[in-house]
Formats: sequence, C-alpha cells, structure tokens
Amino acid sequence: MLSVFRAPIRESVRVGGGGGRGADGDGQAVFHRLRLHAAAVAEVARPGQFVHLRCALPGQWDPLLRRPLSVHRINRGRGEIEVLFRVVGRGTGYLAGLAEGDAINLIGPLGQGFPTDLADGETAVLAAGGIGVAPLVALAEELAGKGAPLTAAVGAQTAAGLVAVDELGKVAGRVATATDDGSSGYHGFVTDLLAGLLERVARPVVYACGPEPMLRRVQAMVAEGGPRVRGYLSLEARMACGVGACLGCAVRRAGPGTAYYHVCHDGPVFAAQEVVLGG
Amino acid sequence: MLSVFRAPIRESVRVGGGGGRGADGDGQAVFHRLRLHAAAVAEVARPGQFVHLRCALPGQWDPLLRRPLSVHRINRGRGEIEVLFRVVGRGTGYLAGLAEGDAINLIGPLGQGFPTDLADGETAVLAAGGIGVAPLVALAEELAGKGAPLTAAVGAQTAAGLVAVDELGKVAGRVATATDDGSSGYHGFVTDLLAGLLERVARPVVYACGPEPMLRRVQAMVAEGGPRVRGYLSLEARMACGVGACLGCAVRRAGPGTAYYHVCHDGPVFAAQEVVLGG
Amino acid sequence: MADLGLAFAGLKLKNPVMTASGTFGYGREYGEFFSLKSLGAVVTKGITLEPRAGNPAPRVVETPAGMLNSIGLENPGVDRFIEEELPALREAGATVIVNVSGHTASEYAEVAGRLDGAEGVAALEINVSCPNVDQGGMTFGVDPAAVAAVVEGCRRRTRRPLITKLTPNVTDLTVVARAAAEAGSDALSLINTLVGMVIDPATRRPVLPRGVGGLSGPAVRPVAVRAVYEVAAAVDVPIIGLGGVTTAEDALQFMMAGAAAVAVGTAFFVDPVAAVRVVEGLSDWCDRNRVEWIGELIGAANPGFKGRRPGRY
Amino acid sequence: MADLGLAFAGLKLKNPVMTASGTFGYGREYGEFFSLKSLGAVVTKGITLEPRAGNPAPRVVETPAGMLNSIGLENPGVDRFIEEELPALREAGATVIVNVSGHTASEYAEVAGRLDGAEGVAALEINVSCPNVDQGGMTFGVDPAAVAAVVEGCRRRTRRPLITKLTPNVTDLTVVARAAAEAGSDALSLINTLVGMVIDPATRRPVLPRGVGGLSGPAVRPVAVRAVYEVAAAVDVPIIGLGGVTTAEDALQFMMAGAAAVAVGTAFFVDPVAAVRVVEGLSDWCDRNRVEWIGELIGAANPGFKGRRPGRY
Ligand SMILES: Cc1cc2nc3c(=O)[nH]c(=O)nc-3n(C[C@H](O)[C@H](O)[C@H](O)COP(=O)(O)OP(=O)(O)OC[C@H]3O[C@@H](n4cnc5c(N)ncnc54)[C@H](O)[C@@H]3O)c2cc1C
Ligand SMILES: Cc1cc2nc3c(=O)[nH]c(=O)nc-3n(C[C@H](O)[C@H](O)[C@H](O)COP(=O)(O)OP(=O)(O)OC[C@H]3O[C@@H](n4cnc5c(N)ncnc54)[C@H](O)[C@@H]3O)c2cc1C
Ligand SMILES: Cc1cc2nc3c(=O)[nH]c(=O)nc-3n(C[C@H](O)[C@H](O)[C@H](O)COP(=O)(O)O)c2cc1C
Ligand SMILES: Cc1cc2nc3c(=O)[nH]c(=O)nc-3n(C[C@H](O)[C@H](O)[C@H](O)COP(=O)(O)O)c2cc1C
Ligand code: FES
Ligand code: FES
Repeated sequence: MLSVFRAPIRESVRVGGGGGRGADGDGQAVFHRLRLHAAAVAEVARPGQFVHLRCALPGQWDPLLRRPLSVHRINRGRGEIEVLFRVVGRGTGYLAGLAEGDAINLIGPLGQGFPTDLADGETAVLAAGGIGVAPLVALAEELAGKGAPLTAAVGAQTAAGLVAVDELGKVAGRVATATDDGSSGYHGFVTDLLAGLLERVARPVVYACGPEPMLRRVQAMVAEGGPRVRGYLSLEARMACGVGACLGCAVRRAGPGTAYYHVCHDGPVFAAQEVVLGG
Repeated sequence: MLSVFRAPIRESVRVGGGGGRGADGDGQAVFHRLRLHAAAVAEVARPGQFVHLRCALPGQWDPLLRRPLSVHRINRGRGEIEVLFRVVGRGTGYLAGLAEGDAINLIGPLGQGFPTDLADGETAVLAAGGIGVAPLVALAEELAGKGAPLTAAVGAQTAAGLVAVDELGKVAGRVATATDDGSSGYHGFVTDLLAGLLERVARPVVYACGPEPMLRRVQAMVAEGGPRVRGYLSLEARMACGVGACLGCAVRRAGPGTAYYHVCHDGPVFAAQEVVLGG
Repeated sequence: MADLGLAFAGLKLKNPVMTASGTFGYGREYGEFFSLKSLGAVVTKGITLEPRAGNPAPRVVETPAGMLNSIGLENPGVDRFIEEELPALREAGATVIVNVSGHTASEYAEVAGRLDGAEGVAALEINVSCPNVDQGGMTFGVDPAAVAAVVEGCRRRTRRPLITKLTPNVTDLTVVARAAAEAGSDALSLINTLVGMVIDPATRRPVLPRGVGGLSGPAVRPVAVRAVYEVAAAVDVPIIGLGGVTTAEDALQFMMAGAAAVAVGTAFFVDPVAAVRVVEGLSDWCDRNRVEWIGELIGAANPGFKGRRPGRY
Repeated sequence: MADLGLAFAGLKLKNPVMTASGTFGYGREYGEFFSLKSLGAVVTKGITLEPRAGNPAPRVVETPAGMLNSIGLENPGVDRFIEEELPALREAGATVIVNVSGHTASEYAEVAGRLDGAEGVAALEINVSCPNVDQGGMTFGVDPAAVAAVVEGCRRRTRRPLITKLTPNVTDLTVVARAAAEAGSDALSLINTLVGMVIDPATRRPVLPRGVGGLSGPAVRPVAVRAVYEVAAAVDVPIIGLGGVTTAEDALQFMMAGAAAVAVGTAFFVDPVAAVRVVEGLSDWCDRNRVEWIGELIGAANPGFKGRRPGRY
C-alpha cells in the first residue's frame, strides 16, 4: 500500500545561484534544497524516482496540482531524503518559503529509477544539464556504494547555474563542468564534454538528466555509439496524478505507429532508444 | 488616496478559548490577536472601522476574497493596530498561522466608525456578544480618553468565549459578563444585562456588536427606550470589495419601499433605527 | 453509524461516492492507496471500440483551482479492456461502471454490446462529450436528438443500467437531460468538463496542442452544483453529481441539490485518498447531524426536486 | 517604452485595460486608490431605465479561486446616473463606457437614447445577460434573435459606439456573436459570468437567496480565453476580453487569443490596484519582448483570427 506522507522539514537552504527569490528578471536562477524526514520513503526510494509534493496549505486549492521533484539524496539510516530544485514558479516558490519545522504533504517514491546493475567493464557516465543534476547525485551515491566505475559532467548556462557539483564530486571524483557562457569550466555544452568521455571510456552507460535539447543530443550520441553504449534519460512532463491514473504525462514511444509511455509510471527514466522526444 | 499596505506582524498570539487551531469539533472557539505595524492606518483609524485582509500568499487565488476584521485597538504613537478574531475558516485560519515577522496585505481603515461625541448627561453603554467585543475595545479607549462616562457588558455562549474582558475593563471599569450556560458571570444573555444598565443610566448611548439575534434584541430595546436612548450597531455582511464598489454587502434600510445600505461603505456602524436586520 | 448505502437505477452502492471517469485509470494505481471496496463504485477511464493512442503532450495544464486536460481518450479498446483490466477490478471487489465513448452512435452501441457479455460490469456510463464524426464534429452531448440516438442504440445492446454523462457546455441542460431520460437512460451523470483554454504568452500559443481542453477541479464546482440543481428539478431519473468534489461538504452540496451519488475526480490528483475522506466525512456529518440514512438528504436544498428517492442498499 | 494605445470601434484607449462592469461601481471608490486616467476606460455598473434596489443579502459568496454574485442590478436609474455619477467620472478624466441593462428590448433602447444626449459617454456596453420578461425570463443573451433586436433597438437611439456583452452560458457563442455583429454592434465584450450555485450543508439551502449567482474570478479564466479565441475566429468586430484577468500575463492570454482590449473585474476585490499593475506589467512585458506596439499581439496565438486590427491611439 502507498501512503500520503506528512514529511517534516529538517533543513531548508538556498543553494548557489543568483539573487532574490523566484526566477529573477535577469534570468539568474535560484536553487533550494530541502531535507525531509520521510522514513518510509527513504527506506524504499531508488535513484531516479521522484516524490510528488503538495504546494498549498490544507484546504487551499490554488495552486492545485502537486509538483514532481526527483529524489536528490537518500539517507536510509536517518530516514531522510533530500530534494534539490530550481525556483521557477508558484509551486517551487512555496516550497522554498518553507522552513525547518514546517511539513510537506508528499506521495512517493514514484516511477521507475535508473537501472544500476553494470556489467563487467562498463563505466557509468553521468551527464547533467542545470538542475538535472538533482537525481544524479543519488544515482552517483548508489553506484559508488556498489563500487561501480563512475565519471560525471555537469553543464549550465552560467556558473551560477552549476549546483551540487561538490556533492557529486565527493562520490564521482573529478566532475567536468561546462557553461554556455564560459563563466566556469569548459566553454560550451555539457554534451561536448560527454562526447569526450564517450571516446575515453570503453563501455559507457550514460545516465542523463537535463533540458530536452540536451537529452535529444544525448539520445543521438547513444544511438551513434552503437551496441558499445547504453543510455538512460530522465524525462520531465507536465503531470497531474503522478501515479499513472490520469494519462496526462505522455511521451511518445519509439517505433512504428503512435503510442505513448507515461512518464510518471513507465519513467521518468527511459532507455534512450525507447522514446521520441518532443513528439 | 487610499493605499494597499504590507503590514509586518509585530505580535501573533492565541487568546483564551478552547483547544486546537480552527473551530473544533466540540464547538470550542479559538481566538487570535495580531498586532500589526501600519502607521498610515493607525494614524487615521477610528473605532468601528475595519481593515480588509488578504489571506493567501501573493499569486495564490484561493481563498480569493479579503476578510474584514474590525480595528480592535489603535496605537497611534507606535503606528500599530491590533485585530482580534475568532478562527472560523480558511481565512482566519491562515491569519492565525502567521507569525511575528510575517506580513499581511491589507487595505483600510474602511467604513464609518462609531459616533463618539456624547452630549452632556449621556453615558456610553457598550454591549458585546462573543467576538463582537473586538471593535468595542478601541471604542472604549477613545471614549475613556475623552472622559466620557462609560459602562460595558460582554456575553458569550460559554466562559471560553469571553475574550478581551480585561482590556475592556482597564478603560471601562467593571465589565459585566454573561454566559448562556452560566459558566461565568450572569447566567443568561448579555441583552439581559443591557436591560439592567439601560434602567440604571439616565441617557444611555448604546454601542453594540455581536451576532444578529443579539443585535435585533438591542435594536428593539433602543426603540422601546424612546428618545432617551440612542443606539449604534456594528453589523457584519459578506463582502467582496470592502470599499463600496461591488454592492455586495447589502443591508435593508428601514422605511417604506425596498432600499439597501452597503455595510462596508455606509457602515459597518449604523444608528439602530436605520436598518432592518435579517432582511 | 449512519447508513450510507443506496440502491437506484439497478445499482447497489455501499456509499454514494464513486470515482470520476478518466481520473482513476482502471483502479490499479489508486488501488495501491486504499481498497477499492471502500467506495460506492469505480468508474473506469472511457473505453472505445478500437484502441486509441490519445493526444500528444502536453496533455494537462494547471489553472486557478482547476486544470485542463486533453488526454484524447487514450485506452486499450473494449476487447483488451475486458481481457486485461476488468478481471483485476472484479477481483478487487469493486462495483464497476464502465465509461463508454465513441465517434458514431453505432460505435457506442457496439461497445455496449461487447460489455454486456462481460462479467462484473455493474453499469455503463455513456460519455456523450465526444465529437460526433457523422455530424460534423460537434459533440453529441449538445444535441438532444443525437444523445437520444446514442442512448437508444446502447439500450438495444445491453441489459445493464445505462447512465448518460452530460456535458455542461450547452444553453439548457434540462433539454438534453430529458432527451436522455426519455431514450431510456436509467441515470444521469453531470457534469463533464467545461471547455477551456490556456495560452502561454512566452510561446504565443495555446499550451495544449489541440488548443482547448476540459476544465475540471474545484473551480467548476459552482457550475456543477447548479447543473445538478436544475436537472434534478426537470427529470425524475437519479443523478450522479460531479465536478470539483473534494470534501464531504462538497459532496453534500451535490446531494442536497438533488444528486443520488457523487464522483470524485480531479481531487485524487491533490489527495490520493480524497474519496475515502469524503466517505468518512459523510459518515461523520450524518452522525453529527442525526441523519440516519444519507438518502434523506437527496434534494434537501431543492424545493423543485423531482427525483424518485433511491432505496436502501 | 512600448506603445499601449489603441483605437477601435470608435473608441480611443490609451491602453487596453478597462474595468469590468459591476466591479468598479461608478469609479469613485477605486478612484481613491489610483487615477482613473491611468486606465484605458472605465465601464460602469449596469444602468437601467428605472432605479433598482437590487437583491436581498447575502449577495456574494466565495468559491474556489472565484466568487458568485447576485447583486440584482442595484442602480439609481439612468437619469440619476447622468445627473449624479457621470459628472464626477468626466471630471476624473476617465474614458467612460456605460453598461446598459433592461428587461425588454425597448427598455434597453430607451436607456441608450437618454445616454446619447449625455456628455462624456464614450460608448455603451449592452449587457444582454438579463432575463427577457417579454419572452418568459430566459436571458436575452442565449437567443441570437433577441440579442439582435436589443442591439438594433439601441442602434436606432444612439450614435455612440455599441459594445454587446455576451453571456457564456450558451452552446455556441459564435452564433450569438455573429447576430450581435450583424445587428450593428461595433464591438463585443466576453465573457459575462457563468451561472453557478453554492449550497450551505448546514442550512440545507443555497447560500444566495435566489439560488444561483454569477461565477467570476480566476476560476473562469480558461473558459473566457477559449470564448475569445472562438469568437475572434468567427467575427471581425473587435473583442474586449474579460473573465479572471488578474495579471499582465492573463491580459496577454486574452489579447493573443484575439481580444483588442481586456477588462479587470473580480481582481479588484483581491487587489484594488490590480488594473494598474496589469497596465504596468503589459508595458514591461512589451519592452522585454521588444514589442513596440501592443496591437501587434492581438490574435497572435490564434491562427484563425479574423479581426480587423485596431489602429494606433
Ligand atoms: C519526474 C520529474 C522530476 C523532476 N525533478 C526536479 C528536480 O529534482 N528539481 C527541479 O528543480 N525540478 C524538477 N522537475 C521539474 C519541476 O517539477 C518543475 O520545475 C516544477 O513543477 C515547477 O513548478 P512551479 O509551480 O514552481 O512552476 P510553474 O511554472 O508555476 O508550474 C505550473 C505547472 O507546470 C508544471 N511544470 C512547470 N515546469 C515543469 C517541468 N519542468 N516539468 C514538469 N512540470 C512542470 C508544474 O508542475 C505545474 O503544474 C521535475 C519534473 C519531473 C516531471
Ligand atoms: C465589518 C466586519 C468586521 C468584522 N470584524 C471581525 C472581528 O473583529 N473579529 C472577528 O473575529 N470577526 C470579524 N468579522 C467577521 C469575519 O470577517 C469573519 O469571521 C471572517 O471573514 C471569516 O473568514 P474565514 O475565511 O475564516 O471563514 P469562512 O467561513 O471560510 O469564510 C468564507 C467567506 O465567508 C465570509 N464570512 C464568513 N463569516 C463571515 C462573517 N461573520 N461576516 C462576514 N463575512 C463572513 C468570509 O469573509 C469569506 O468570504 C467582521 C466582519 C465584518 C463584515
Ligand atoms: C484527466 C481527466 C480525464 C478524463 N477522462 C474522462 C473520460 O475518459 N470520460 C469521461 O466521461 N470523463 C472524463 N473526464 C471528466 C471527469 O470524469 C469529470 O467529469 C470532470 O473531471 C469533473 O469532475 P472533477 O472536477 O471532480 O474532476 C476526465 C477528467 C480528467 C481531469
Ligand atoms: C459583483 C459583480 C457585479 C457585476 N455586475 C455586472 C453588471 O452590472 N453588468 C455586467 O454586464 N456585468 C456585471 N458583472 C460581470 C463582470 O463585468 C464580468 O463580466 C465578470 O465578473 C467576469 O470578469 P471577472 O472574472 O474579471 O470579474 C458583475 C460581476 C461582479 C463580480
Ligand atoms: S501524471 Fe497522471 S499518468 Fe502520469
Ligand atoms: S463589499 Fe463591495 S460594496 Fe460592500
């Protein structure tokens, strides 16, 4: 049986990014991290899964829908999970306004996580665009725990958009970074870095999360790599239920004819060749 | 020019009443008092006027409408006002959940206050039912400041519903209390106490605020008193705009034909003979 | 403990709380949060004759206290529904109402016919909000004659109780309601979604690929309560009220307006156990207000209420 | 600074933001919060031939992200309006549009005639959402012929621009819109309120004494945007879009759907300076998005947009 949880906030912190709360006029992103007590969720959550959070007081119906956020870190011992998010609108604005001692109404963990069983000789190659880093930290921690070989690259528009690189570095070793404007790390796209990694690694298993154009590029790179390269993409979609009941979060299945997966239930993680992005 | 104010909360306290937040299943009332910094409001506010408070975060549209609350106390020197309210639903629940340091979006002061010029020989007689005491405290303070003779009676269903009696007592001297169940003070209605006061006072000016059945009774008593007794009632009505623009808060005018006053603009205080209650 | 059971239109419901079609899939997902036996009935996602892939993304968009959806009737088709989905629902002990859709009157009838043979179907709910391809794409639901034709067609192919689900996007709902009742519908469901649109100023396009979508959620509740109130004063067939039901108080509004039962839809997305809370809330409310049997409340706020009163469970 | 001025239907507006009739009185109250000159136009509360007392209390009730009202057209009648209210509006420098109501076509026409002589009336907005007493009480607005008759009657009595304000409570708004345009309406306003009801379970009665009321506010916005989108693809007269406008982004939705201007209504009750914020927000948005003249955005999201483009101010 799944439940609806009331998860007390253990820590609420603004992370990196620019000034002001909410997406600023000047496009500077603001990030926020919440550490929640939710033992039953932490117990079973897998990297790549998400939680679905109510963003209004009880009895208030606007904003109406829950907001999906990836499980950013899992601490089974303490019964805690963390979420890391970009403050973009009313829902994330509400969450960023919560403080230690407040509680969040959540359901989860939901969806299918990343497959983390690597064959001998395979190396995990993590690629994140912007806030897409959120689920990859939990993934890196799990892979590192299993002793899997691991490398990572993170990109963002500007240096201020590079978040959680330290957390990732702690388990993944050196993390290559890229920014569109060259304000930090490599001047260019994270997919350029990924291309380099794919050349250097014998049998890469790509795990990617980020904006759709980036994921499309990753999808193409995985396809070009042929059988030598496996790839998994974590997708976003507008959701209502988050559990597979409303069929709201469609993404096209690859293959002949028109058919859809549902991101909340069949995903959010898909094998790169399974889906048609932007379809 | 009127303005929309962002009033920082200086103090937020639960007052008297029973257990739990919100109106409890067992009918125990919960009361709350907020002290707000709103210098421009405090500057011009008069007893009997009200403020109109937004009860949702910016950008949230549910609950939609503002909530009217009487000015409970005015401190011009500190630029503060207080509101005292019963927690009954989503709006007052939201307000009761705010803490020192939060701010409220408010407009006001709105409406017509109590006329406080007493003729020689007149005595102010204040009668409150339940939370109807809220505006009468500011009134008592103003009357006392003017040196007007003053006496007061407060009633409630049970002892837990008697609030702000101390504040009132500080300026009005002894406050007679009544409860429907006899759990405190006189066992009966506040209007019974008022009847006694009207007999003892030569030229009473009645100021009443409370539930409609009580106000109807007061209205009748003022009428029976003839020219010897003046009376003013502070009314409630469902409001939208609070400023006289929507015509939502109608109360029937006394007299032939059908015509309406608007509580927010013509009131909330009316001379007892001006209005038809429950019409 | 108040008695919440009701019997009407050939249905026996242990309580008057159902699920709204399309918000509850085929019961599997929310069945992980609570037992399907705790509800009066489960109404399935709309079923068509052939499988349908549905519309491209995005399919949902949030609105103030509501949402728009444009799912496009994604479903596996009636045959696979009977094979793959119905058995689990039956085993979960749910009272199952199958929502039926189509683009032609004969498609509706054919689906009704195939379901007539299936075990564990308590009733059919005919969703007449689909575009009528034989008549230029206006929805069936706005045309009383078209509604009557669909109902009659289904009536000939099934012995199960028929519920007709009406669209509120009409000038006078009572006309369509009467047509459905006279054509043999045993009950009515109202309302389906209102037609709405959200435009994204940044892209200068409607958010949903088809432009419009169906508006649901608390925002539409006043429209739905009014619809039930009006129709309950015009026809005597039992009504299932829905549109923004989130709490027991909301459910009571619908029942007092004249609904024999209610359905919870969009509220599931806010609270997966919303329907269970409505059942519990109704029970508490009845106890507190000394209502022995919930059936007493039907039409209580509607002086013109015409309905036959349901029986006890 | 972007140019927000527009000229259409014989109106000159310094910006496309008006007030919605009935939410702004005669301008006096909110005129204490900001200068009426800062808006494109002020639309008055509905005026009838004779004074009206309006409905008993309560007249308003909150709903999720919306509200119902049942004011009952309380107003001083056209003669006292001209004498007592119009001069102040004129002096405040407002562009004044007078909302006109009636129970018979000749009542509308008579009000229009009396206003024709009054100084400082920029246009008339004909509210056809009143019950038509000559035709059994259905509102004029649901019957294209009745709408045409009202418009023609007013047209004969006034030279001022005529705006017809349509009710959304119909099956097909485009039919009524076409009837109004063909009868000589220079512009259309949409939408008026949806019909809704709230029942109080505690009293077992509708909260509003007349049962139903008009639903407005953010909750109805998706319905209103869709209405503008559909009508803007069906007729070429300019449209004033309203229903739940609270922010500049909302206003842009309406304009991109095809509205030449918008009106702010219920939002005033939330924020007395909402309309001013919409004007400022539009100006900012245009600057940020390099839109020189706001007129460029009209119909931008509507491939079927048929409207004539307004002129510059
Ligand atoms: C499976 C999944 C996992 C996610 N994990 C994260 C994460 O770990 N960190 C993070 O910062 N963001 C994550 N997102 C995106 C996040 O859900 C949105 O940023 C958030 O919903 C925005 O809500 P808002 O109210 O602040 O913004 P608004 O723009 O006001 O939201 C309006 C509506 O659009 C939806 N919406 C807006 N943006 C998105 C989006 N990008 N994806 C899906 N729905 C959206 C909202 O849920 C809401 O219904 C994830 C999305 C999905 C689908
Ligand atoms: C001029 C005026 C002064 C008031 N002063 C006080 C005061 O000082 N202290 C106090 O406790 N209460 C006062 N009230 C009553 C107070 O406004 C309501 O208790 C409050 O609006 C309830 O809001 P809610 O969201 O908690 O309740 P809900 O019941 O959820 O409110 C739903 C809607 O009904 C309206 N409403 C509910 N009860 C009332 C009511 N009694 N009067 C008017 N509208 C109501 C709300 O404003 C809201 O629009 C006053 C009312 C008026 C008109
Ligand atoms: C995502 C979604 C899918 C829906 N699919 C169907 C459907 O297949 N058939 C149908 O008759 N109604 C469908 N509806 C309408 C609902 O059953 C219901 O009539 C409407 O949503 C109003 O109720 P609510 O406000 O409680 O959601 C759907 C609604 C939603 C939100
Ligand atoms: C309190 C109130 C009174 C109204 N009175 C009128 C009126 O007299 N004439 C009219 O045409 N519309 C009237 N309306 C409808 C509004 O002008 C507008 O069409 C509707 O409220 C939708 O816009 P909104 O959601 O921005 O309020 C009234 C609306 C409200 C809320
Ligand atoms: S969000 Fe409902 S099916 Fe995915
Ligand atoms: S609340 Fe709008 S006129 Fe009083």
